[in-house]
Amino acid sequence: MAEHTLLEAVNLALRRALGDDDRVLVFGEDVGVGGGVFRATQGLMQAFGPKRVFDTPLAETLIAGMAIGLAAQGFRPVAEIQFMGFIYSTLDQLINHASRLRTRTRGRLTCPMVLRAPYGGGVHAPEHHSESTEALFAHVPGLRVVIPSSPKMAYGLLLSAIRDPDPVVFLEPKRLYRAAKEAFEDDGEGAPLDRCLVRREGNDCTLVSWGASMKETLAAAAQLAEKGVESDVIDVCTLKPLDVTTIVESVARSGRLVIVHEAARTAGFGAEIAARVADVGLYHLRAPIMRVTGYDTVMPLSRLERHYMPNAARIQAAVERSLASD
Amino acid sequence: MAEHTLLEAVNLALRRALGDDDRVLVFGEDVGVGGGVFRATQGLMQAFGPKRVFDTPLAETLIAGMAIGLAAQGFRPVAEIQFMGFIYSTLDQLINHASRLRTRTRGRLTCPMVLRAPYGGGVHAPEHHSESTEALFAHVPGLRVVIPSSPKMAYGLLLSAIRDPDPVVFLEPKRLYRAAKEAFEDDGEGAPLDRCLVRREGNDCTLVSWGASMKETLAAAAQLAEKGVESDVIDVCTLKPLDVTTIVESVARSGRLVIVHEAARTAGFGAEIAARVADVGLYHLRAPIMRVTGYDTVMPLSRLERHYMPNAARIQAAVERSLASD
Amino acid sequence: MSNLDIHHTTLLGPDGHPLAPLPAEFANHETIRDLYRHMVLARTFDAKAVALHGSGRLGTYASLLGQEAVGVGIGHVMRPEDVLVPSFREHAAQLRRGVRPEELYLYWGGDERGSAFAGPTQDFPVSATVGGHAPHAAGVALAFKLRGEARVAVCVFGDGATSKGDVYEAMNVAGLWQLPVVFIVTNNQWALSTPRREQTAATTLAQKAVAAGFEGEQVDGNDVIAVAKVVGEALAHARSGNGPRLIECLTYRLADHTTVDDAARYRDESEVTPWWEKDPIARVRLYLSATAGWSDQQEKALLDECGTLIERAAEAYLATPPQGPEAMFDHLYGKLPADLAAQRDEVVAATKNRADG
Amino acid sequence: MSNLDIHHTTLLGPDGHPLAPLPAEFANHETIRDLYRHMVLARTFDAKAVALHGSGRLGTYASLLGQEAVGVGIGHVMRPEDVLVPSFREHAAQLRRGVRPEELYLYWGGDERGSAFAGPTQDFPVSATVGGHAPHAAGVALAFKLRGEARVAVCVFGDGATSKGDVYEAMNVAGLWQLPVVFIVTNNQWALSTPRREQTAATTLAQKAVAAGFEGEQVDGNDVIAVAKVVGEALAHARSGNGPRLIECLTYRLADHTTVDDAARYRDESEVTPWWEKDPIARVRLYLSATAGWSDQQEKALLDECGTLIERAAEAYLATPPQGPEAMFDHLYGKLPADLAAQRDEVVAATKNRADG
Ligand SMILES: Cc1ncc(C[n+]2csc(CCOP(=O)(O)OP(=O)(O)O)c2C)c(N)n1
Ligand SMILES: Cc1ncc(C[n+]2csc(CCOP(=O)(O)OP(=O)(O)O)c2C)c(N)n1
Ligand SMILES: [Mg+2]
Ligand SMILES: [Mg+2]
Repeated sequence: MAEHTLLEAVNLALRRALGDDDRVLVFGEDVGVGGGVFRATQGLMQAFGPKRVFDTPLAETLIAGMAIGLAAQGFRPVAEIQFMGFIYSTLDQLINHASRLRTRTRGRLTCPMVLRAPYGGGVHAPEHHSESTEALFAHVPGLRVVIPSSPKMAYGLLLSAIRDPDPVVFLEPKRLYRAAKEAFEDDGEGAPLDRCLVRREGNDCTLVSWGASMKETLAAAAQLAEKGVESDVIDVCTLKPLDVTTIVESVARSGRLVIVHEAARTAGFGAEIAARVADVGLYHLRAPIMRVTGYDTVMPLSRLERHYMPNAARIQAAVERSLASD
Repeated sequence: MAEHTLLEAVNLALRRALGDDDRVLVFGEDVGVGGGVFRATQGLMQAFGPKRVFDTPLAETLIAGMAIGLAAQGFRPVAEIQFMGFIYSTLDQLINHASRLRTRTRGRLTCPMVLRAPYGGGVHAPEHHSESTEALFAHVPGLRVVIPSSPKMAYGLLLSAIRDPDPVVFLEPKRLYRAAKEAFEDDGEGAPLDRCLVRREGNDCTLVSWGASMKETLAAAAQLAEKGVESDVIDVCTLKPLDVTTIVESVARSGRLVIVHEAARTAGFGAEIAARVADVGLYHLRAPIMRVTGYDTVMPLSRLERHYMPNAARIQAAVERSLASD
Repeated sequence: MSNLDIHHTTLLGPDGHPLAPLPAEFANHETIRDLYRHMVLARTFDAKAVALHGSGRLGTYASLLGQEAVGVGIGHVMRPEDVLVPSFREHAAQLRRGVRPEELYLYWGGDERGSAFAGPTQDFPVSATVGGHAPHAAGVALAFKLRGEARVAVCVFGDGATSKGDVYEAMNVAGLWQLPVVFIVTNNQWALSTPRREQTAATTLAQKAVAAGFEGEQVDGNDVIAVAKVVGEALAHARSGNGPRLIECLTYRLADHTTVDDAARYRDESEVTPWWEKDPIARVRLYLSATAGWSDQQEKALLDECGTLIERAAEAYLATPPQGPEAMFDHLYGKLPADLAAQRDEVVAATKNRADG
Repeated sequence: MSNLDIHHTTLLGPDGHPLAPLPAEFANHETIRDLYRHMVLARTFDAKAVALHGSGRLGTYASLLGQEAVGVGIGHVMRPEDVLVPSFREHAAQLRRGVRPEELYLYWGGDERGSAFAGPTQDFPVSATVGGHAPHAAGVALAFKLRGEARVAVCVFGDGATSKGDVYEAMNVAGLWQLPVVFIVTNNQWALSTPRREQTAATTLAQKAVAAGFEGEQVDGNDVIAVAKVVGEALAHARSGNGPRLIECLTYRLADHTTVDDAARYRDESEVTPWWEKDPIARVRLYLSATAGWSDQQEKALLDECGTLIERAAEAYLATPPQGPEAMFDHLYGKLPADLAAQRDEVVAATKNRADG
């Protein structure tokens, strides 16, 4: 079984989807000859030709809107936005059109499209290239929001996203693109789009995170384990729909919840998880729900970005505060 | 002291701001001769001339972006987006530019602009004219998000928003535009942009809402009072920054929190309030935090919209469930 | 750059006299009667919609009074397999394409089922967001091109929409890839309260195509024959792989912007009156009277027929029971996620309570 | 529409020979030497930036190699009170406007203070979002117009940016209101890996202005004198209230897209080589040698001067201690909201812990 990086996993999944299903199209800025700024689409145009994999003009609203037209016509567009910082001009198309084409037409027209974008900080990228704004998309009824944090998950989740009959925003943590390799079979197996993944088990605390900050969360859990504190580490994977059951079951055992994300805290997706647990899981809680997140500031340029992002030390400190409360 | 509707209050505040400060400009689609689709800017062009109050081409991205240029040049643009459903194409400008011009230039350039938009359902408006997506803006560092729910508040908050040195998204609950009159002095007095307003007092439960759903929330509180249940009703007013202190103080007394908003539930701003209370106020809670909200569906067209929006009965039922838990 | 040369077409003058011999395909009376009938039907539909709104039985409605020729002309030359991607004021084109009047009433009456067209099943629903649909049309056209189908997407929007960046982006890509799409501007001189001259300094809206590298032209939008001819040529051009065109139809919004607007606030009646003299329906009636002996009796029969058809549609609309509130969830996703099933139950319970209470 | 006539200007040929007598204001050697000096300075700045990145001391950087004439030409004719609204590759214009090289290094080195220009205090920071700055320029120009100031906003963007709707919207309003703004396309033939021909079917980018109702023209973007002349005329035109212009500067990106790009993946070296023969700097040196006896000694002195200046700037940059992490909050709002003060304390505490630990 070969080992792959998360980036290679994305490429493999796209390749598999293109090969399996003629309706799949891959397009965006510089995804063709260029193979994508991160090389996620490397070689695909060469393999499947410029009718299946192609560059668009530099126009994000168009990319999203054109995907809607293609999807309504039965294609399975997988469009790339080069960086999440440039995705905002697609929001009108996502909110007003993609997410509701099925609803508006009572299923007469549907919108099976995927919008991929790398997101998150930590790679010393230029201005506007490091943000995490997944919460915006998670608020939009009719969308799915999927974020992998490991190569195998990226492969399986992306395949499922492409096969899903509805619009999916698929966010790729660019810091993890080449961070680690994982062995998995390129077998075309999709992963469920509605289930959290338990990445580590322990009864003392529940740690919940996704995407870019999973690495720090797992590191914190490992460091805590050395001190005898065993944590469940739950990878949310699909923010929308949210599998709250897995989270609440864990909190029922641990009584403690620490949520970690790189995005700004206020109205970040951690708030939704906290709110659900404070409703259906309140009586399990033995300590306040803590959030370890980016601050409510503009993501700083690269010199300060490490101070912005949650790290293992901040996560550990939160768990320790949680354990100290009762 | 004259009585005014919320709509008139907006008009009065704009008029006052235009009169007080030459730097204030009012523009948007159809705000000039047309006086705005709801008549919020009625008479302003006539009073202040077409250099101060003017129509733009039909282009929302432009409206927001042009406001940034004007603001950086020392003007105080107050731009109107005709309906919130058409605000999404301004998000790129708001997130990538308006909210961070000050940060990016270390205060060399600033962005004292206001983006006004009517929002919310309940007026049987056409498609795309009834949404509530305030949470999207509340997630953006560097912005302020302000939502009045009474004429007097609209007047004071809008004046403060215009005078504020930073970008403010000012959302007007269109269902309340003409719903009620309130007496207040047109005295140019601003209201604080960082404080919740307690609209009713009671120790049995804390009800928190804002804008469009305040009316139902107050109605529910009144009905509950007839049954002997006395509630604090807190009007958030400024979602960003959030005055969590007032909310937590109330929950400390009542032990119960019911949050009401018209927006879709998941990742709505109610989640943030719940999350904060589940952190700093957890030990006060005697019952799960409940959210009475719009559903995570596309806002239905007018025939079904009343089923979508929170009403007094649903709010009451939530309070009763809260009281029944312990 | 100064000698920009935008072609303009009028075939039938306001007085019903052809300005030149009509093209062969319009030289037979059958065709003209058909165009006439659809314009009368659209106007009847429109008047009824306004009336329904007036009596509180329809939501806010955007009247197409005076613009019937644009939609009927388009619908006449489109093939069933083409796809219409319309703005919110193109009822005439929709009706001509086979959308049922009761479906349109349902939509404007606030019921999603109105966009579940039984007729042209691949046509897009109206775009209530100005211009947001233009990129969809590019996508649809790209689908046709990729599959090698001889089909065309037709995207219709207003003069106001030409100020929007998404419309520009869609036109640009259509030019670049020579997509089979025809862009049609219904220039009715107003975008709500904003007159055409306050949208752009471009002398014509047709020349917006220059930025996208293809041809634009103008047509008398109150001349259904001219519209049909010019749009028909653009369709043929696009269908045979020669790429997009932009057609500016010069017409006038005789009505208020919508049924909740009062145009008297911002425009003078004196501007409106002359446009009544260019009425797209009257000129065809004059032509038919003069050339085909169209009689008062035939006229009455047609009005009756359309009236009956529209009354029936209105009745069917009014008799349609609303969807149950759980319908909010019915077509949200292909398969409803688990946490939404719970919300669905909430809605059902809340409704039961209400019904019980 | 076929006879669209886009004006093109070259004054100084690639071999350094004027193609016609130079306009009066460029007939003196002082001016040409000044233009030359600023181009050499820009190239020196650029090479150092690339080197700093190479040694891990600067972030991802967008080189302007080959495009020096555009920025220097613009900067030369702008007045101090005008406002530059640049893209991310207009270092030459920024430097010529008085932004200090160490400020630019700071910015590209990941420090916000780099955009707190001491020089042109009203100029905009670079726009890392392609095209997003065009509406700002319209706003700035509107501010000038409303105040009756004889100032001009200059908005510079790339060929790729011309595909974006926000750029179109800004041009459209500028034409409509005759705003004092000059739009400049640095057409360097590439947008990352996408060649100019894959952005649009428009024969020229200058003709994008037709959609907005004003004039566009082309200029040899490797001819600093031509750029200065044509932009200068546009500035004068705008300054006297005659509205905007669009100027397409034809040049070439000799470098990779950025220091993390490898252009060899998508473009052939054989395309690049001929453009070296059109080097904007070489042609002015040839001109100065031929007409003003520019000597090797003068050349060396200039290179030394620029080298020293840039070395000092780099040293100043490298010696700048980072802001404290709490700086994230320093300019977030005019007055920091209470709940953010708590977050600020968190950051400070977390840093202390780290320092202690
Ligand atoms: C993006 C967007 N902005 C604003 C509106 C509000 N609005 C509805 S129709 C209209 C005017 C449209 O004018 P035009 O494009 O000429 O079409 P017409 O109404 O004349 O058919 C406006 C501003 C909208 N629906 N969508
Ligand atoms: C809105 C937006 N989309 C995508 C990007 C990523 N990106 C950065 S530069 C670039 C190409 C820009 O090309 P052009 O406008 O010609 O400018 P040049 O790089 O040639 O100076 C792209 C796609 C971006 N920065 N902003
Ligand atoms: Mg119009
Ligand atoms: Mg370029």
